[in-house]
Amino acid sequence: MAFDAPEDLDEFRTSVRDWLEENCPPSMRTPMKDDEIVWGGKREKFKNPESKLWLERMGDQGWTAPEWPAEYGGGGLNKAQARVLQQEMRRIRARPPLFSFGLWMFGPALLEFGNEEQKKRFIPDIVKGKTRWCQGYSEPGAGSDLAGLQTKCEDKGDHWLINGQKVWTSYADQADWIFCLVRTDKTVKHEGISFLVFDMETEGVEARPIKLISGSSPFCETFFTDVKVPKDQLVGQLNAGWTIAKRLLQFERSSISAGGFGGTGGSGILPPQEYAKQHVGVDETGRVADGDLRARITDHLMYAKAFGLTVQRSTEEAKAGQEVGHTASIMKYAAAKMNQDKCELLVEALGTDGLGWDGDGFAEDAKKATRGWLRSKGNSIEGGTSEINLNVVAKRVLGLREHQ
Amino acid sequence: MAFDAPEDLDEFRTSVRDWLEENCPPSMRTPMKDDEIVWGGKREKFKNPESKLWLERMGDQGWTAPEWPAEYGGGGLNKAQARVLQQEMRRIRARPPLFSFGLWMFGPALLEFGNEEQKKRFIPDIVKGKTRWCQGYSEPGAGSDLAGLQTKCEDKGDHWLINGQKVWTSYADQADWIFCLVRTDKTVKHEGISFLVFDMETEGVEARPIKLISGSSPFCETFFTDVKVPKDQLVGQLNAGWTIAKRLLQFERSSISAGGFGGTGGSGILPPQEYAKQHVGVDETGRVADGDLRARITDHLMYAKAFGLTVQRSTEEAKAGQEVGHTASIMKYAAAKMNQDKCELLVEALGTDGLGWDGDGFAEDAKKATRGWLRSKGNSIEGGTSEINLNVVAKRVLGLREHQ
Amino acid sequence: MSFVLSEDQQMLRDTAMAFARDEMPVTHLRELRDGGANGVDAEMRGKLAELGFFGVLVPEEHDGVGLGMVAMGQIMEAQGRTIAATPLLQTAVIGASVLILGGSEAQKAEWLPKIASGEVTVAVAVDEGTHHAPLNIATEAERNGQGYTLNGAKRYVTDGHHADVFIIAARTFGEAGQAHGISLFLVPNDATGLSVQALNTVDSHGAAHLSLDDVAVSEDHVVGAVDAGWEVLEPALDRGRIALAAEAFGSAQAAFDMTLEYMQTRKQFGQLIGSFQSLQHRAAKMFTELELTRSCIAAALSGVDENRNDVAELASLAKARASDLIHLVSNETVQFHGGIGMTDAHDSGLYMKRARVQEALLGGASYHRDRYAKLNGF
Amino acid sequence: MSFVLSEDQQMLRDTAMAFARDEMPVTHLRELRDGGANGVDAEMRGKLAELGFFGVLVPEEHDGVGLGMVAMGQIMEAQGRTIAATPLLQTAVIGASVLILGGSEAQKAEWLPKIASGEVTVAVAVDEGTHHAPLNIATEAERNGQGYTLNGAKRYVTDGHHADVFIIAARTFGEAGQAHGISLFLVPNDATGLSVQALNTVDSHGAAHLSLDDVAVSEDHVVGAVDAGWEVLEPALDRGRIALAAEAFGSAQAAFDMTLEYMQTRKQFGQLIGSFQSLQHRAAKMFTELELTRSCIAAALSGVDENRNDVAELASLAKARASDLIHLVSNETVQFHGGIGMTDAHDSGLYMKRARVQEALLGGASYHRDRYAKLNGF
Repeated sequence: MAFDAPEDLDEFRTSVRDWLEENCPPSMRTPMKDDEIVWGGKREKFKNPESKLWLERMGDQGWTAPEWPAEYGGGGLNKAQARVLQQEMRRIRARPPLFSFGLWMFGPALLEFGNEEQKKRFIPDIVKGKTRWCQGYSEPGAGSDLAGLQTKCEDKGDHWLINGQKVWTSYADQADWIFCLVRTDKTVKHEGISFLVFDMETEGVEARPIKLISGSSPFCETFFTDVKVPKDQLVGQLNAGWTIAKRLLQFERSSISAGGFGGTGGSGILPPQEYAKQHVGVDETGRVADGDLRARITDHLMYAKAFGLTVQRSTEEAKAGQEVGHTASIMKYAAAKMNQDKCELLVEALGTDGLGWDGDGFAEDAKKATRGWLRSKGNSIEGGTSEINLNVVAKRVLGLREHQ
Repeated sequence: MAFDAPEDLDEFRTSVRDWLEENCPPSMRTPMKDDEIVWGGKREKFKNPESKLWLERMGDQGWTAPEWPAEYGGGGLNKAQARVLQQEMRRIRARPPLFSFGLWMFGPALLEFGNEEQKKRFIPDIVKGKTRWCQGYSEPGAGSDLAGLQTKCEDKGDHWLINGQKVWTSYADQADWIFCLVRTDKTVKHEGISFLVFDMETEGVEARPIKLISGSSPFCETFFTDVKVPKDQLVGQLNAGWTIAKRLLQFERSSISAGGFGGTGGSGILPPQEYAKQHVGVDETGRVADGDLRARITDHLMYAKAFGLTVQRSTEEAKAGQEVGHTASIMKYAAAKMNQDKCELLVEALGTDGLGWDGDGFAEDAKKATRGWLRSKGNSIEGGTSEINLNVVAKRVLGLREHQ
Repeated sequence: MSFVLSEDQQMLRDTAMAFARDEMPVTHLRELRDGGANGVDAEMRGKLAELGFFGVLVPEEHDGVGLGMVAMGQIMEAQGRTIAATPLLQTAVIGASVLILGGSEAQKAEWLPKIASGEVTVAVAVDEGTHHAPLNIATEAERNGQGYTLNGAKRYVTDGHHADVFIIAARTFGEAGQAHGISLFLVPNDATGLSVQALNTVDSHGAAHLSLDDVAVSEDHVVGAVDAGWEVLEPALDRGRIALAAEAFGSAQAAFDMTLEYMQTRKQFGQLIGSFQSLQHRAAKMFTELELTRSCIAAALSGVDENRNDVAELASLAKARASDLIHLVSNETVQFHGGIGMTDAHDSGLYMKRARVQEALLGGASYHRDRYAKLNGF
Repeated sequence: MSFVLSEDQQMLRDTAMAFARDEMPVTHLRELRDGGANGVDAEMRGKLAELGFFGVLVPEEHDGVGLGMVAMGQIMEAQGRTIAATPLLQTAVIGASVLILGGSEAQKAEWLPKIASGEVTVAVAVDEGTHHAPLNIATEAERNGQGYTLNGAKRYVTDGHHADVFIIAARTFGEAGQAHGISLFLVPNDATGLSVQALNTVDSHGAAHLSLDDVAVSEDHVVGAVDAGWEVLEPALDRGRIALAAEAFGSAQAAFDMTLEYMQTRKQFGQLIGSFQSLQHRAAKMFTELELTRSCIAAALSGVDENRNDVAELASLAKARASDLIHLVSNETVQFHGGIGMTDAHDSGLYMKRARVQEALLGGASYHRDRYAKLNGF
């Protein structure tokens, strides 16, 4: 609150700039490498020692979580200041010091729903990247219908007793703690769910990585067998966990439709028309020789262009204060379709070069495209299936009702 | 039954051949002209006088309805004999003497569900083409959900009193009598429907032709205002009309999926690839220059070929005594899609020549194609919508259930 | 690119929407059709002129309002909503653009005020075959002493049946397929040797085939440089394509709204048909296509006003996607309405008929996918 | 055309279906994959040979059973159901057909009995690029004193990694793109100058790139007339396409059955997912495609046996439709299964991986639509 008026902001900017100049190590000003991403927690190896230094310095400032209250170790900045910090970091191309489900999901929820003691206990270690969190939501029998979850939580007087299974727990095998939805009342559905947190080293917890059709993945199956959890690790009221869950799902969906998709295939992959030119060939006027494939690639490119323009429109309309709910609601569905179509076209254009798995004989970019194609099939499933998206559009946006 | 053994059939064949030789007028051995089709009934004009003669002669033999009992004026032939009659007529290319909903739909139902008096009263005039019948089924509020019909029928002691409205009554403006579904009990759905017949000249009956998007049509809206119907014109039991209706719908659907579709466009229209060659042009290797359109036309041709082969397969499997219900169930849906795709491709290939309505400046075949395209939109609606077809496949063939 | 309307543009949009709703509803098109008017309505033309709609692209110095393509797009979208027949596309968009982009000062001074005031209607006549192919000009313009003599034919010229003046694309050099050698000629509708065959079209908007038999045109009736008409014609056509895409989008939105309303009122099996999941998903997909296409049209309209260098690409994007959109939505509109949708008394069929014209004119989806791919180098 | 199986054919079908189910279930492919076998299984090859599957097309005079393509199609469909990796397509269908259609009496006598008994596996190597284009043969066969010298490369030859003998399409005349000038050469896998690079493919069936570096082939190893190999190769490829279509159909049917079963057991929101109408309609559409495609495959198989003159057209019909079918069904199978369908532990993904190989090999849907259109003159 010390810096607020525009002139104060300038002062704040100078101080941030100076601090960054002094504290951001040189290698932290280079583009992020995949294997140097820091997720924090006990198992963090810090492949690049400067990333450890960078995390410690930023964590001490609370600037890994700039807007969180300073009393729990956060940066205590207001929105305007946080934006300045972001701008200044971007100016020197500083890497984010920490990737963390604690920062993105659990922390905000805990600040909103947790009690004082819980905030004091968990938030500081999230800010400093000392505890790595994972999310225990989906179950084998509860995918689209998340509220159908069955992991049993019994009140044993001095502790909770957990039995059940979660799936799609990202990085559960590397996390220190889990935030988790459990069933505390079987007689009702949404009102029988509670929100618990516990240590992944507790006896009876086992996480097994899931192999996907595209190969290894960050996802795990996580099993709970007679897991004892202290009573004070319930967040919010008993049987009121669904409210917290819904809030967290919002964070998740908005981050997915913003484009954080698995399966785009990554760098080094050319657009489909380039592979078509190389692999199918062109006629004397430079057109891809297969008119059928060419038309389908073009249709996809137009869809992708329309998608990009819609993101732009949405942003502009929001800035102008117009209603944008309508546009936002279709974007996850459209993004999944767009990415899946692209991946299919890549594989088709590559011909037999798109049919490799590993080893020699296939180019690296082609193999990436193939794996990316397989991974992309998850786009219309994860974070709400396309069918669920369409239901939501029909009901919330178009106002269509259910059977009466 | 006089002719049954193979040698008897030969004898029967000879007698049929002789009779046809003597009785089938010369012009009745030429291809049917659209405006010489005989529908019978009081308003029949017999544009070609020989078609009157032909109908009278065939009607007297009962051979307009070869397998119906002779006691009601039918031919009294067995299946084998009826086939011989058909073969012999085909041999000399004899025209069918009569087109009639009485022969195709109402007659078979009456023979099954009517009482003795009703059969004696109505069947002979159907056989001789003296009465033209129309079907009063659909209503404005009861399309896919036919059993939702509301046309009210009250028991007034010595007569029924009818009030309500029917739509899609083909040729109601030219028919003498109507067979009609009415509601006799509002408290139940299927069990509150009865099957009545009455004279279209009864006071309070009015039929208005419906103009379709493709132009004039045989369909009418038919209004009933305080129409009095004698008590003995109820067919079957009171409130048991749905059983008769279902049987009649089977006749209707099987005749539609056998290919009796509106909207194929009729003679003189070339296949889409020919219009594409003429209107879009070809490249130096003879391919249609628009590779996109060419691929879509080919995809349609393949679909049509697959459809034709499936009809063949179905026939062969039936002959071999194999189950064919599965195949039959998809054919109406597939036929509608096939025909609509073809009509769209015709209009697209014709370019602006496919955008004419009437008058000069557009070729006759092109205008036919345009009207046919518009008419084809009914293929996925009439006789059970495509959505209903898919529901039926899902439930009856695939065994999927409704929500519990 | 700008996706948010300025206050002026928003006001014009509101006016145009209200005008279409109140003065040019679908019943008005039915009246014209049933009265045999073939889409021609002098009174309506006067009202459109009064509102200044003909002069939206015309600069103020030539008595127009010079508001630009974004503004024009709002009017086109509005008339698309009620599938109204107006001469705006040919006169106020394509015709005006040819003159603005290629006309001499004298031509501008003569024609643009007349366009802006609604005094003359223009029809730009390009295609000679049944599929849009603006390079395939075979109509010949032969140089002679006083000017040029035109011989050839044009097919399905929209508004050709009531245009006061034509802009004819003809060849002064080279052969069909080449851009160089195309020139543009102003030809009044009463020119000797010009015959106009009015057409009854499926959408009841009308059109005309033209034939030119030794039509004499003086030198000062050439628009743009001789042989280099393509440099004027192509950008003018792109403006037309974008405007037509906006119109088709308006039609698709209206047909979708009508369908959605029917889904919320029509019952079968005791349920609103809008409560059946398969129809819900189809409606949600249509809505997605509408939203994506809306962005393309907005981008293309503002791309023209901003004089961007990718207008050709944006025009093909907008026209291809709008064509596919109205194709899908008009078919689904009929299907969702069931039997009633098949009757002439219901509006579904009118939207579907107009849809196919909107799709075919100035290049269908196939044409523009091909062009987009070429522009993207494959 | 015949759509009903004879008693012999039905018996063979029953045998093949039972064998696939009991001996080559999907778990078997998993074991091969996880054991690094790259689709090669000598023991299974022996069992297939015992059942006579390798000799179905081989005439009885050459120790085969001579049952024809309809019979072979039943076996291919059966192995498709479990996406089993076998050498049947290359050896028993394409390889055997090349020899039956083009082999000299001596070649037939030498090779056909070995094929029928399962003693040798054959791989016919045609494509040199990544897309099926059998006329684009650039591999050169140069005439020399003793025979021919082959130089060139072949890509993604299925079964190439464990074939005993190759049939190499090479050019003795003309240039890539021409039918005339293609000749076929029998080349043993240990020929000097031949190198075989085994590939780990997405479907775990394996394949190989070949390179030919001065490979010497004697004159009696030319199959069919020199320069006229196309006359043998094209009909042999058509048999392969039809057989592969039958295999893909079997895979589609199995994936569909698996999906249907899941729809009838998996609950979400307290309801079987199979009771949701949008999924019901998608399932009904898949079923329609299955039934239509089944007829195309039956027609193509019997068309070969009846020696019809439209086999090429029927082959393209069958292969294009089967490719589109397995593409659709394999994608829907993953989607309908949701998260579990994304895991390696579930079979959905294996069907989808095999699907793309079935689609691409011997020409995908685009290739065969193009060919079908050409055969139909447009």
